[in-house]
Amino acid sequence: MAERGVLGLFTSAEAAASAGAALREAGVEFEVLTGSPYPEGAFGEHTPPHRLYVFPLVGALCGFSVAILLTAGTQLAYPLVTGGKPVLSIPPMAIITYEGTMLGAILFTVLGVLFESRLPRPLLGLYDKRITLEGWIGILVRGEEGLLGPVERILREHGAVEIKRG
Amino acid sequence: MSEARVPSQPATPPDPQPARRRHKWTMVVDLDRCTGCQACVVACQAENNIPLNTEAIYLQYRVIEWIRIERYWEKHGEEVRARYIPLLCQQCDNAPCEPVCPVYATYHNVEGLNVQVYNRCVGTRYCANNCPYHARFFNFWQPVWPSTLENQLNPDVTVRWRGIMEKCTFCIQRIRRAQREAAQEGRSLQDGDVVPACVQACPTDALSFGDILDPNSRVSRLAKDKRAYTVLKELGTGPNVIYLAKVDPYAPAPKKHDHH
Amino acid sequence: MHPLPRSTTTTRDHPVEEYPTSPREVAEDIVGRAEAPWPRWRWLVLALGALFLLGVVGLALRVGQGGDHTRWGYYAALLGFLYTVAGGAPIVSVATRMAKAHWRRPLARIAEVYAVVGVLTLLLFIPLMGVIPPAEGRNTIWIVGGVRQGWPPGAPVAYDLLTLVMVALGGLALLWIAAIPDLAALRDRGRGGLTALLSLGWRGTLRQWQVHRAALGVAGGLYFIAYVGGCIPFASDLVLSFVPGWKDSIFPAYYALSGLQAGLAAVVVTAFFLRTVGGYRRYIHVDQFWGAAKLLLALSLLWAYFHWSAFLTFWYGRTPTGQNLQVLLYFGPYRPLFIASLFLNWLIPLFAFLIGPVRRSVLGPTLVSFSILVGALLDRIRLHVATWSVPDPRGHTFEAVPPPVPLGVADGLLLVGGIGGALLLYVLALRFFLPMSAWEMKELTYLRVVRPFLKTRAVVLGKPE
Amino acid sequence: MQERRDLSDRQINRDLLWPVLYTPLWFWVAVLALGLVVSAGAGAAAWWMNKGPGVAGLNRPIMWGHLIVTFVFWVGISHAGVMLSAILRLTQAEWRRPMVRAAEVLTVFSLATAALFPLLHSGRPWRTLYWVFPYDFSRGIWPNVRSPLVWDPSAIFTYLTGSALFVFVTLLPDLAALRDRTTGIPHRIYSLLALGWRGTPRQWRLQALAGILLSALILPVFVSVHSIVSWDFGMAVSVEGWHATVFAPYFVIGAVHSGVAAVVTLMALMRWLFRWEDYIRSEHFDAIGRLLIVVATAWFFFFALEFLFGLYLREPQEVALRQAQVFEWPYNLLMILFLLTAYFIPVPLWLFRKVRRNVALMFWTSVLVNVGMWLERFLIIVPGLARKQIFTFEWSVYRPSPIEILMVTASFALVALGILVFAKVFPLVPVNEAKEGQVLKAEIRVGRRTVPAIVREQ
Repeated sequence: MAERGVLGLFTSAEAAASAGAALREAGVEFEVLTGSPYPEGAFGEHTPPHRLYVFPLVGALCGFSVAILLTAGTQLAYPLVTGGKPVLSIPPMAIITYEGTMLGAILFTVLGVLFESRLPRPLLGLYDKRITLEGWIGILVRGEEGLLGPVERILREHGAVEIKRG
Repeated sequence: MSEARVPSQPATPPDPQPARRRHKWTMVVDLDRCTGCQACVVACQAENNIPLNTEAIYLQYRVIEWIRIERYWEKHGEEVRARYIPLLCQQCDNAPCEPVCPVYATYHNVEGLNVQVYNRCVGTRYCANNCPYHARFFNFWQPVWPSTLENQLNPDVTVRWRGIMEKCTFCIQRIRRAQREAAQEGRSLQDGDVVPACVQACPTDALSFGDILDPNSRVSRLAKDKRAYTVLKELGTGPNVIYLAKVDPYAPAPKKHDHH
Repeated sequence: MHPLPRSTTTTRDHPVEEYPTSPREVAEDIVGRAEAPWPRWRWLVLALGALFLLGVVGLALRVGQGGDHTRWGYYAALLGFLYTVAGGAPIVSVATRMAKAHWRRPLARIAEVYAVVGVLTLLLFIPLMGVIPPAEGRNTIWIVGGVRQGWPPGAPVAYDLLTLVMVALGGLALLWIAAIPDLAALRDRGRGGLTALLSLGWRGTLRQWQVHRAALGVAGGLYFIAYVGGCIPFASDLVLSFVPGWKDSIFPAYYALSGLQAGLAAVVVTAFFLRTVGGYRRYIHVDQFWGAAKLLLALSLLWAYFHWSAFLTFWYGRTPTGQNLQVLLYFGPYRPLFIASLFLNWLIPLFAFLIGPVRRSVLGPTLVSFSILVGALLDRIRLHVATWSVPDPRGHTFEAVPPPVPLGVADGLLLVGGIGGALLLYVLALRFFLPMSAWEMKELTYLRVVRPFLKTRAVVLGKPE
Repeated sequence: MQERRDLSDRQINRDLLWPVLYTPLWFWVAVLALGLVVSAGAGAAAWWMNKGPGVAGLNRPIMWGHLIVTFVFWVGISHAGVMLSAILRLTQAEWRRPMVRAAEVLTVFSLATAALFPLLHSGRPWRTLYWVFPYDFSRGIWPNVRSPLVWDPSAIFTYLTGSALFVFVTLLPDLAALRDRTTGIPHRIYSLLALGWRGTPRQWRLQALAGILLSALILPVFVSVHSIVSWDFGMAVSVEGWHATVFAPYFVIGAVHSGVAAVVTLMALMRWLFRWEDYIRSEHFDAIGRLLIVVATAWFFFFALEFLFGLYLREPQEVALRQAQVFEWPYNLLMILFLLTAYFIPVPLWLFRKVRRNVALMFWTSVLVNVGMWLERFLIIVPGLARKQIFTFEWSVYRPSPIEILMVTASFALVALGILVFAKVFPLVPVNEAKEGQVLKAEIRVGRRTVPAIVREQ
């Protein structure tokens, strides 16, 4: 097991929430594992800020420049006159550039989502299937042996049905 | 933006490549002389290796006639008159068929010709849809000739393959030959050096061909005729085939859609 | 159109202003202050009245100068501006009410009251009836109008008048139906006269509420159809058919859409003033501006999209008529107007609203809305003046681009006075109908609850079927 | 929303994952049948390539026929998909939950199918590579960006990539659920696909963000895609009835109309085949029915614009085209069928709450809509070409050949097969959405009545 930590499993959200609050008072950093999204801060946890909004902007810029180069370049590389239209026709370039921009934005957004949610993650680490299967809620604390003891006690006090050590 | 330079009188479109232009090939069709005899159609068929238009092909509406005689009826009071108009690729300056081709299989060359590149063509048939003159023809089937006719194929002209588009080229092979010969004799092209098959075959001399840039060529003179008009002018395609209206008490003034 | 969860914007801790929580607060706040909706509103009325008089002077001048339709372009532009903006605004309340969006509630009445301007547009059209050239030989949607002489009778102006009448009446009906419960509340506070009459002895029985809800839905739907459908003859007869050979099937849709955009913008600006000067801070929150901003962003994108569709088609087609059209509308004398409205109606809203904090603020959407309104006015001037300046609208092709028509004194006075008059009507109506839909706010007080959820607080929104 | 039931996570897993875990007999039967139809279509395509385009019913001037109609049709269907899910995600409509993924998957497969047709339809399909991709360095001749037929591939590629990635990202939590549920080799595969998802608040929050952000990014793409398809026709100045400025929005709204209807069809089938009555409830059909009324009417407005202004100049070719569409056999019959099926039968029915809440009726009306929308595309494309210009001598008629009909039929089978296989491998109803719906479900007491409500974050 890669990480040293303790995972407390709760059957009810209320219990997990109170446990989270208790840990917070104790000043212990913890992570919540759930099988479905809960409103932010439902367990008194705090989630670090993310930089997702940067990704689509960067992606859009990349896509835009690539598309401009491609459309302008291919028209000028072999200047064939068609239909009396200018060799460098702006409106068609605008259309393809638009698509390129959006493609870049989408690709980078997906990358950003994976990166910001720290995926892919080679090892699952401390985890329990019943989180997705039964809707149990896991509260995970990483740290040294000395810390984990009291944490485990807090978790049990607030009704953890099972404790996993790693 | 390039469109900002749109002239307010675009009936005569801007010449996209004036610097490199040496010729601007033009045909003049005098409808007053045309009898609808179809000699031009046959001559074109023979010259340009056009597949045989059998009865079956006709029934499939898949005839290939680079030049064809459009027949329509004009009704004037009681009497109804047959009218003919030979239609071929108008070699438009603003050809609608050119920009829609995704693979540059058709484009405008410096001599004002709308040329078709057979081995680029993938057969999207978009150009045919966008040709207002129905002047583009698609090889729905692999062209075949009876063995007796194989020797009559014109060696100067490509034999097309199924799945590609073709159309009148103003007999570009004859233009090139004339240019070669002129070059060999060390002179410049004169008016009348280039004679496309249809022009050559026309018994009533209704068709004439030449370089409109040469001010005293025959087509230049005819183009100044007051009967001169171009078909579907309102589309602004800028055709290089100029028609001279029929002289006829009933003939409508040369204006758009005189087909009624 | 519900606000997105907070986590989707970068403003993490935005001060939450609370809506009033009890129906009686609402009654006190809104119905209580009916007589003076906001401090010093009489002065506002007087100022607007003065502007309106200027407009009357302008009209007199315009009539005095005479001349054919080419002189009336700016007047037509004013008419088009008022018709689309004031006609589009009530749609805001219709659409959002149909979507059961809670954030609409404080804005609904603000939007609906704009319907009263319909009366002004109706009056403004009457002088034009003598100016608009007959349908003969022009392209019109009155299919036979161009072919057979003088048929259908009175085409086109009679039908445009009819359209305007329908829109005006439909709007007033919508406004009235929506306001009945509030009018009843005013009546109960002792306001007699027309208020008492229009409240139809409303008592608020369950049955009455059911009927009211259905009637509101029907009136909204009919008004929507009247406005959007009305844009077809309006745009065709007052813009398109003045340019021979201009065949532009998207134009009526564009006309209606840009009207919607400007209408929503007008609602936002009004809401801003009611919030700051009018003292409705507890009712008009960031929620409203946020929701409106998202709609405005979508509408601005559509605005550009419709423009582009038309532009590209003509650019690619390259017919002489199409190219002359583009010179007339985009690249010719009216180019500055086009560029301006391109920025004001598209680029500024787009890039401002791409930024989360701007979307989710009070000032941001207000400023953008203001730019949209200005842009809409310039756009209408460009369209109407340019098209009306074509001397002879008959024929099938558009050969020559006419010279631009300068803005005369009369035209300036007309624009100022017309808009001033519209605002005057609006302000007076606001006092009569209440600036806020009290009954909808009361409804909100029990459909929107803030509850603790585990360790956080959450809004619970009720969605009755 | 009265019929909402309380469901435990275990229950939800069991209900929504069973098609993945167990395979009913009918599945194999269906796959076999669809596979046969698809291979028949493939055979037809091969025949076309071998014998030449002559095997189609096309002629001069009707150079585009059934295959292009079907291309436009499937691109249209593909729009529902993501548009529906995007709009509903952006507006946080609670009733989106069961239908978003089905819609997105429908998008992916119909778009992929549509993309085949222009290539198969060309004269020399085996040479179309230098049309679609700018790769021809040797000759230095590139695709002609001035051609709408080059705008198409760029748009379709963007849209296909975008929506496929969209499906994958929103699939992650469900892949995790499958990973935990399965064993053996499937477990290995799902573990790989789930990328080690654990369900931390951060991951969930980014899920929500991804849903909204990607929707916001894909919506403009979706609008552009069908606009560009419409410009394949709108740019053709020579074809009366194609060269209309309204085409882009008209096609887009029509696409939404047909697409949303297709989603209804799909949802009804899912409800019946997978017995998901608890998840795809009549209230959902009610809501989407209301949406359909609005969309259909907006579409009809644009149709009216297109037709009305098609006759605006009253030029002979305009009149001839509209006469052909309305009065001449067989277009007159098709026109009547089209109007009835696309608007005048379904929309009045949807006005009734009872109809909207009746799954069977919604199913059949939505099928009708798509019959009508296919006819709409046909009536735009074919008569337009048959009456192209005023050269009456050249006007012709179009009869689809068996080959074309076979390929069109196969396209339907292909899309159905794709979705069926997807449903076998991944849950077609988002499991985590269903669970979240349970979490956020709330009620408000007003007097003696409880109003269904939902929790929103402050």
